[in-house]
Amino acid sequence: MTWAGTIVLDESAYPLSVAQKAAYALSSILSILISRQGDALYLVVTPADLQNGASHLSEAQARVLITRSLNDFALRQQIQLETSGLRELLAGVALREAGV
Amino acid sequence: MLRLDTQFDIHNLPCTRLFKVIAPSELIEKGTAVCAGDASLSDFALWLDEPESDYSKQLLALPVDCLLLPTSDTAIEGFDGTQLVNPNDSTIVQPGDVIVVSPGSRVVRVLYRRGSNSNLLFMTDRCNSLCLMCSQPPKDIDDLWHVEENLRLIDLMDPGEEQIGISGGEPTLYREGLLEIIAKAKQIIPEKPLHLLSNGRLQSDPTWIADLKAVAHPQLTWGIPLYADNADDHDHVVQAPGAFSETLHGLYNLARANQRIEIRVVLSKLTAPRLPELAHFIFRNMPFVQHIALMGIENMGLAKKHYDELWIDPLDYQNELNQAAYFLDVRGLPVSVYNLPLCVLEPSLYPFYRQSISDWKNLFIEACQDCAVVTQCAGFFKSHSSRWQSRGIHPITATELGTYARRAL
Amino acid sequence: MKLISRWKLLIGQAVAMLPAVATSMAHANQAALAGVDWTPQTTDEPLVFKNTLNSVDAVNIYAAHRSHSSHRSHSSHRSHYSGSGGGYSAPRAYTPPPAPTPRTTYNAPSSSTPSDSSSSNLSGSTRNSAPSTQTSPQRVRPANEELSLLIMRVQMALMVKKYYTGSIDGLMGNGTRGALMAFQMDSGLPVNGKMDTQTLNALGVAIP
Amino acid sequence: MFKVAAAILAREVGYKLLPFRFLRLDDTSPKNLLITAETGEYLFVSELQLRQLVGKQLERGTPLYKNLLARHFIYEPQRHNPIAEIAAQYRSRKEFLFGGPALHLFVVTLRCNHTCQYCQVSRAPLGGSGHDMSPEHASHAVNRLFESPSPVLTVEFQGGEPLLAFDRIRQIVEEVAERNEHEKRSIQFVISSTLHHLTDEILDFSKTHGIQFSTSLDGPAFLHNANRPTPGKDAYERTLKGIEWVRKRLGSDAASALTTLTAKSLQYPYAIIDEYVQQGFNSIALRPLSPYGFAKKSSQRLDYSMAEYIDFYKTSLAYLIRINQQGTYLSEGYTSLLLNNVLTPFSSGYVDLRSPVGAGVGTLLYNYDGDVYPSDEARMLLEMGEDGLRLGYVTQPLQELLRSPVIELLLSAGVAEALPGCSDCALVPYCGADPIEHFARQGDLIGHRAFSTFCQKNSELLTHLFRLLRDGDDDTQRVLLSWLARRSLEDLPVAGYKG
Repeated sequence: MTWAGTIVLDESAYPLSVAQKAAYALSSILSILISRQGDALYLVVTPADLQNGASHLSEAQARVLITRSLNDFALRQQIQLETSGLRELLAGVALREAGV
Repeated sequence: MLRLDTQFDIHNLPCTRLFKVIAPSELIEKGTAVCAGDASLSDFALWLDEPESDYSKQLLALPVDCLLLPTSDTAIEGFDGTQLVNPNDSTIVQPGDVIVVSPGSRVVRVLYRRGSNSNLLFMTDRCNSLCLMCSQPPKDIDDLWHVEENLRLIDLMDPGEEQIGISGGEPTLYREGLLEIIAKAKQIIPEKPLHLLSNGRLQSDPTWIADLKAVAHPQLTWGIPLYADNADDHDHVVQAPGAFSETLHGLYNLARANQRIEIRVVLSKLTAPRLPELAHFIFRNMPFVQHIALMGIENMGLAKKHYDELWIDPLDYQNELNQAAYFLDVRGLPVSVYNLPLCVLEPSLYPFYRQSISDWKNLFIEACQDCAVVTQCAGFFKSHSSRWQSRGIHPITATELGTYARRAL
Repeated sequence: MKLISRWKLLIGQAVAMLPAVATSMAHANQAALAGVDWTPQTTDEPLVFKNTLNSVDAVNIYAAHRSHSSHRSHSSHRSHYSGSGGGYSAPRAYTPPPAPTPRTTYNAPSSSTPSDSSSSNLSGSTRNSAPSTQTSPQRVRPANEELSLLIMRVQMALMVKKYYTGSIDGLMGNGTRGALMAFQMDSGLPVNGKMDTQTLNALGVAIP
Repeated sequence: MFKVAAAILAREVGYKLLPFRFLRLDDTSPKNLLITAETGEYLFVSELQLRQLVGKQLERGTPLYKNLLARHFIYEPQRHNPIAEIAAQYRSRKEFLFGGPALHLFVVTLRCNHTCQYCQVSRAPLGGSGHDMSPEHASHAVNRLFESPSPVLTVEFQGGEPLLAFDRIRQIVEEVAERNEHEKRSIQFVISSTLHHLTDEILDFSKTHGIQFSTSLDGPAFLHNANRPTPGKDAYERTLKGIEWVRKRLGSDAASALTTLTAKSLQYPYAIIDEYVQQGFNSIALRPLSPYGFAKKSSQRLDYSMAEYIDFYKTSLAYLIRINQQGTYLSEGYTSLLLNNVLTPFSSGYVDLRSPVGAGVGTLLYNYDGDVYPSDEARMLLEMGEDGLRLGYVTQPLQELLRSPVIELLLSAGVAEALPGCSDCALVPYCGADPIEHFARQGDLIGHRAFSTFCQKNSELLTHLFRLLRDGDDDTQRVLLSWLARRSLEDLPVAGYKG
């Protein structure tokens, strides 16, 4: 019982990187193909091939999951944008070669 | 409960002097070696408790600068140095002690008491913080002379392994003098552990690192107060904006200089609620500290003025204390609980309990008369008053004692 | 180990290496850092914490934490247990100070100004305005002063033992020497009138 | 002059974010989001709190606000710059980077008397020739060992069955001990052995040099003997006899054991744990089968899914916690390591939970034939017919070996913070990078996290522990802490602040 659904995203709200990360994170259960048309991202979603015949997600469940994942990665990107540079700086300071 | 000062009649004292009190028998036996450092006969106050004896009279020829006559009302003839006679309390000053006397005053202060574990090098009355619970509020005066006095005091101490405190005020305000004192202590009394109380703020200057490494005292511990895991709360307690940040930098610089560090937390209504979080902060950010002392508040000085802001019944923070102490203990950071009466303590905290209030400073109250553990209890500060008394104060029965003893295993 | 530079670079670039996602963060970096002084002081050597939980056997940590995919030794984990659950590792050795250092009530000597007192004859010398961090050298007492003090102590000891009634003057005169010889004779010591070790010991006069 | 106006203290101060990550624990707790800071500090928060945190809507002075400040999730630019503390935490967590390879594995022979189906190591028959390390190669390897700047070194002997080449062990230990007289490193010797070939001579020598023994005990006799066939079908009895002997001669701490889990083992969590209790061990290591060596080939019969292992682990952990609460001290080794990473700012040093990768950087393996590998696993891939993860030859200086393209390759896939799927994962401060396992399982050093058993295992185990730390009662916390601190449960009457 398979299905295919499409989710359309406004790229100003969900940049390509966010869509890609969500697709990556969900790839063990969902197969998501991303394409771009104008300012919109098209996510074509189908259930992933499951080896052990585990039950597939319904399309509705998948939409909930994808939406949540997209929002999470968007939030992560916001955190990263605000703190970008700090991570590199911290690593640089912390790992300074004190005589090593 | 022996005080550190009393009054004598003082004869013929030209200027402020430090004297090492010595009995003739000890002078025979040890000579100037009774002092850890450089000393001559002129530094001694000869203790003559039978001044009328022939023997005593013959000793007047000794070139000591001072006689101390604990049993006599009057000075004796035939000695032209300083004489201390007619003490108000003849038990305060004893042979072995180092005293200071000044012209125009009857006061004799004991700067060093033989055999005591709470001797102190007092550095200054000045301070750069103004802690809400400060037991002795700072004074904005020039008292650099303490440095010279302490350097001399080190020479006149007994050799031996008892701990010496260095305190103030804020001792690091006289940085050069402090370093000189630590260096001298290392040279003259290396066997005595030093315990130095400082707020750690000035050590945020990294040039301390090289200086402390150069001195390299083998047994120096810094006692640094930290009252919160965040700047707002800490700065409020010490009434100094920026203090938290400076103290953290100071702690790190001390660690870089390989110093031994003790964190000291005075327990109050301001510090108790986040005590577990503070313990967490210490473990995560400064696991290099050797010891964490969690201390009951002393109702002295400014603390009295800030009663409403500070007072919390110790019964009401036993849970936080328990959480903090075991958090640190499990993670290998040694903890002690000081300055609380045993009867208000959660029994599980007994392994961390120290009988901490120095003998000249503590007292027991009426409720303690029937208590089974008075001998193991820190009791109360001398300044204790009913306003600062926990509702949990009660005599511990022999049965209850069993509960504590089991915990102490 | 030049590898460290390489690791730093890699950790620093902790931006996901997803295909096609490598957006340049350079611009954002500067925006985020602007206005904040994050530049560490050059003297700030990074600290490394020592493990407080197993400082005793930290030596064997690598043996203990060997890859689980191969045989690995648990010995360091266990080195503080006895075989059947006896003694476990204790917390780091520490003897708490017996008491917090108390604060004495102390005031400046009342009748002299601080500067007077600091230049008083406490140590016989005036304090330098810029004190050095080195300790002042020990005063070297002339040998004759040492000797004089020793003689005084001997005179006092002889006086206590009723051999001497003269003055405590630190001079080895005939009176003192005679008292010494009498004491030596009574004590069964060689009678030489000298302050030798045997005699000083018998008098209870310790020499450093 | 010291008085501080309240207005100054209370001045408006804004906060900024520090790098952090979050993870949904997907459960019913009101605090079902785990947030972790760059150096491993963590907090549980609600969805709303996370939104407020990022949206700068947090109210100043609240407990949550102070917790976030103190744990370096946020900072106040005008109040305190926490970079020194964060840098110290960071450096402490990555301390293993500063020493060079510390773990040196010597494969002195491939010969073995066992014919274990799952054996991850290739082996040669007992009497086989040409499968022992030569004395020359051994001497070269000792030189490599001392070329590492690490002040702490572990020398581990492996096989095959290393005791079958005891002469080589003797040579290496003596050479190391002699050189260490001026090198003054802290060196620990370990022999990984079945203990079937112990002799008085071996034990005497081990006593002299403080050598420790690590053996395998897979459970009670029926499991152990099924997993580890020998001609006499007496592997269990002989190993137990060996353990007893080592304990008697070298002390009770000189022998440790770990468990290999086959599909059959997964049915007997209680029996395996009971066996360790009965044999007086204080630690057990419940490790899943590795994807290497022979184990990969016979996976049809022996292997199991990671999900099955994780179920087994949870059952075992619950049982272990129960028996610990009842007074028997037995910790699970991997759990203790994870707890160290979660609950302390210190590096566990454990090779598989390192980022950058532990292989090569922290470990070197000298094979019987003179080849040098970055890890045990890399050698097994070669024995399986894979090629290319060899660093070089034992005659090359260490610097040269560490400049090998293989090291470059491992590093490029060996920094978890930079790996896809890991870089956004809130568990990355506690986890590691294992490019060799990913290569073995997925044929690619980086691999895909969604299909990675390494990722599945560590993220599910860590999540399980985080839930226990959040929700577990005082007695559960006490057991976990007793493992972390290696202290008796009686020593911990109170768990203390949960953190």
